[in-house]
Amino acid sequence: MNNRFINWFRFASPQSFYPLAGKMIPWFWGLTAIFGVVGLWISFFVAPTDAVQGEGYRIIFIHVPASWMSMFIYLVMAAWAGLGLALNTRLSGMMAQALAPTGALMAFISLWTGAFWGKPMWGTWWVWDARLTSELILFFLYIGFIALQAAIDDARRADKAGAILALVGVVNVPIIYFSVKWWNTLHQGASVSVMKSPSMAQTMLWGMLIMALCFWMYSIAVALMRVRAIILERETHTEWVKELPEVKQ
Amino acid sequence: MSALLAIVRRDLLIAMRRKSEVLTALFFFIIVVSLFPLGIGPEPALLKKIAPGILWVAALLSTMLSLNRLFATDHADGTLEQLVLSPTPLGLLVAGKIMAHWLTSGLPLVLLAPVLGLQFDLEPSALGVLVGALLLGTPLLSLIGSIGAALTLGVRGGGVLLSLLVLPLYIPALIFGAGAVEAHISGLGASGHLSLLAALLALAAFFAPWATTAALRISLE
Amino acid sequence: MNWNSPAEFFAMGGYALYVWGSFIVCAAIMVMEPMLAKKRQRDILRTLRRERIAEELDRQ
Amino acid sequence: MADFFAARGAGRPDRIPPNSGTMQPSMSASVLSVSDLACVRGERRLFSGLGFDLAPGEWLHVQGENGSGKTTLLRALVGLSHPAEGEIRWRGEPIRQLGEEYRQELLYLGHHGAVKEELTPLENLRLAAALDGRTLDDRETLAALHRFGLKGREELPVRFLSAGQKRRVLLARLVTRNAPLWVLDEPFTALDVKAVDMLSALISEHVAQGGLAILTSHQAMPMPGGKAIVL
Repeated sequence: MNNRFINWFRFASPQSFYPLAGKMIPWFWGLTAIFGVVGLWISFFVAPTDAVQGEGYRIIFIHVPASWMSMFIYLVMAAWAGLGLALNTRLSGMMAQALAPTGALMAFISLWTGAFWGKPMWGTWWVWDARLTSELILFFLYIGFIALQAAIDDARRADKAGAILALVGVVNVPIIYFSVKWWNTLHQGASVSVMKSPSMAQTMLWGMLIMALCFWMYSIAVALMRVRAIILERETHTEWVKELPEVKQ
Repeated sequence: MSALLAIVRRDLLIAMRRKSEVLTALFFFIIVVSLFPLGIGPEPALLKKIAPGILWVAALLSTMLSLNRLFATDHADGTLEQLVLSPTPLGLLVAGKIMAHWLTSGLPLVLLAPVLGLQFDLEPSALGVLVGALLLGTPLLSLIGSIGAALTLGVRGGGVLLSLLVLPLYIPALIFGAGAVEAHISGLGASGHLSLLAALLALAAFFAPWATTAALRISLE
Repeated sequence: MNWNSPAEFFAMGGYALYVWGSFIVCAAIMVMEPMLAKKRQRDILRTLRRERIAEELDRQ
Repeated sequence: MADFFAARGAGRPDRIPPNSGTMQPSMSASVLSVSDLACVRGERRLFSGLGFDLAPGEWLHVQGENGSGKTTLLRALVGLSHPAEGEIRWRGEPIRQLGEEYRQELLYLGHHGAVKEELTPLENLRLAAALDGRTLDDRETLAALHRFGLKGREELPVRFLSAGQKRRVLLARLVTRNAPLWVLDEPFTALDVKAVDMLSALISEHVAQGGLAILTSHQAMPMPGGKAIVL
């Protein structure tokens, strides 16, 4: 039983993950740049003007990837958290902690660009649209997670408490989404949805996907950077940290 | 099972001896609900329309007030440690504590709501739906809230943090609870909302004690 | 190519405020976040180096 | 004393099963065995490599300065916290796996009051027993309270009692709860001379009947015998 996990745990130990993450970061930044350049080029120069929304629709190329990422990161965060609770690996909690701020910022970008898109299209900065509302609630959930971890001094306890909150959140996110959606249709608010744009051309889809890849790579890169800092903060008094070349110099 | 009844009895007895805390949350509910007409204006049609939402939001806030002490007093005087070390499964004791919390904070709201609903000119049938929705919804609030209360136990700024964690999770209860009354008033029928609320309650009754138990063990470590 | 002149590109068909308001804020966040992460790393490394020096001084 | 025994002894099962075959032969007598225990608080290692065995009829005095980890050790022993390393076994089984079975045989009194201020001593004792799945009759409860000199205060909410009296309400649980293993954190604090005598007599009696006790204290123990470890 234990033997099967040994290899796994070797990678899951902060000590071996720290240099590995260091090696991976430049690659992810490189990919971020490549996808970013291609994605932006498609979004501004290849994708045609939208028949209904004019040039204003180009916000979609960051709005949708940011929304996707904000939801996806929450799932990944909860998965790490659950893994940490189940297997008691130290790295899992650190990963969850490193992902949370990125997810919160993605939710913020999604809300911000949503408002800047809503103003010209619906004539108002904020509509109680199902998507916007659930994104706002997702943002609150991220803030709650970050605040809970920040309020607990003991790192291990913070990890575990955060893990439970993330898992509770993950059960609740779909419930919240559907309840808000239902509430929205009942009240017949402005439910202009992103994908309903009639002329959703193939190029737009490609632009969105490539921008999503860019956001993906960015999130991984920045989370790895943060997890490296967290590892050092938590493992301050261990021998291996003292023997690191960047500490010894 | 006798342990479950014992903890319910214990918490009710303590609440009886410390009536002021229960009453504070209750008066908070009454005052918040009564403030809205003063802020919005006395127009009956408008008040009737917003009444379900106001009553529900006030119920959420009033529950938040009492959630703080769900585990905090037991934690402070060391009896929580004794509960964890009791041979009775902790999940059962937690379920009992949640039940007692509902009896002292949720049930009074349910009983009081129709009286306050009269202030907003709700019809008797709408009041009935309101009571039904609160009857299904307030235990849900106690269940979800207990997770937050356990997570923030002994944490700096626990009270504010608790509302930050729990209020977003209360949104479905708010939507379906207030929605039930609105749907009834507009003639759509409240059964859909109420059955969804019941489904959520069943889900929470299954998962929340478990999550709370895990959170309590972590808090005590 | 959609644009005949840089001016037209920056005007975004009259949606300049909204499009650039979104993209610039997004870019600003994505520049700031890695910088903060980098700073966090630098801060902890500086602390670690100081502790190391302090230990060496103790030993002498 | 005699009626106390009558009250306490009635219906009491054998506290420690007669040396049964379930015990590992190498540690024939000891029921609680701790090996290579290490506890960490924050980043500080409080102690490591700690080990001891305790057999029925033995008691252990955990000594140490403030902050040396006495409370942490006791919390690990009762299963409230996880030790960083090492194992704690009860009747040969790790306590993690035993769970409720272990807690059934355990009574832990921390340095908190662990009594509800709003309830009377009588209610406190009876409800605490009910939470453990036992029903106490009046006779048993009153006998326990009287033994600790709380006669006449049974119906008074605990918040009207003095610190020492509150402590005595807690200690009365030692009598009402049938547990072979007592884990007591600073049991002698806030007690007057008379209560100290009563408590030490009670512990001696418990141990003489084949019970186990682990206590912390930074003062000398007012009772003879017992093992000691220093953290």
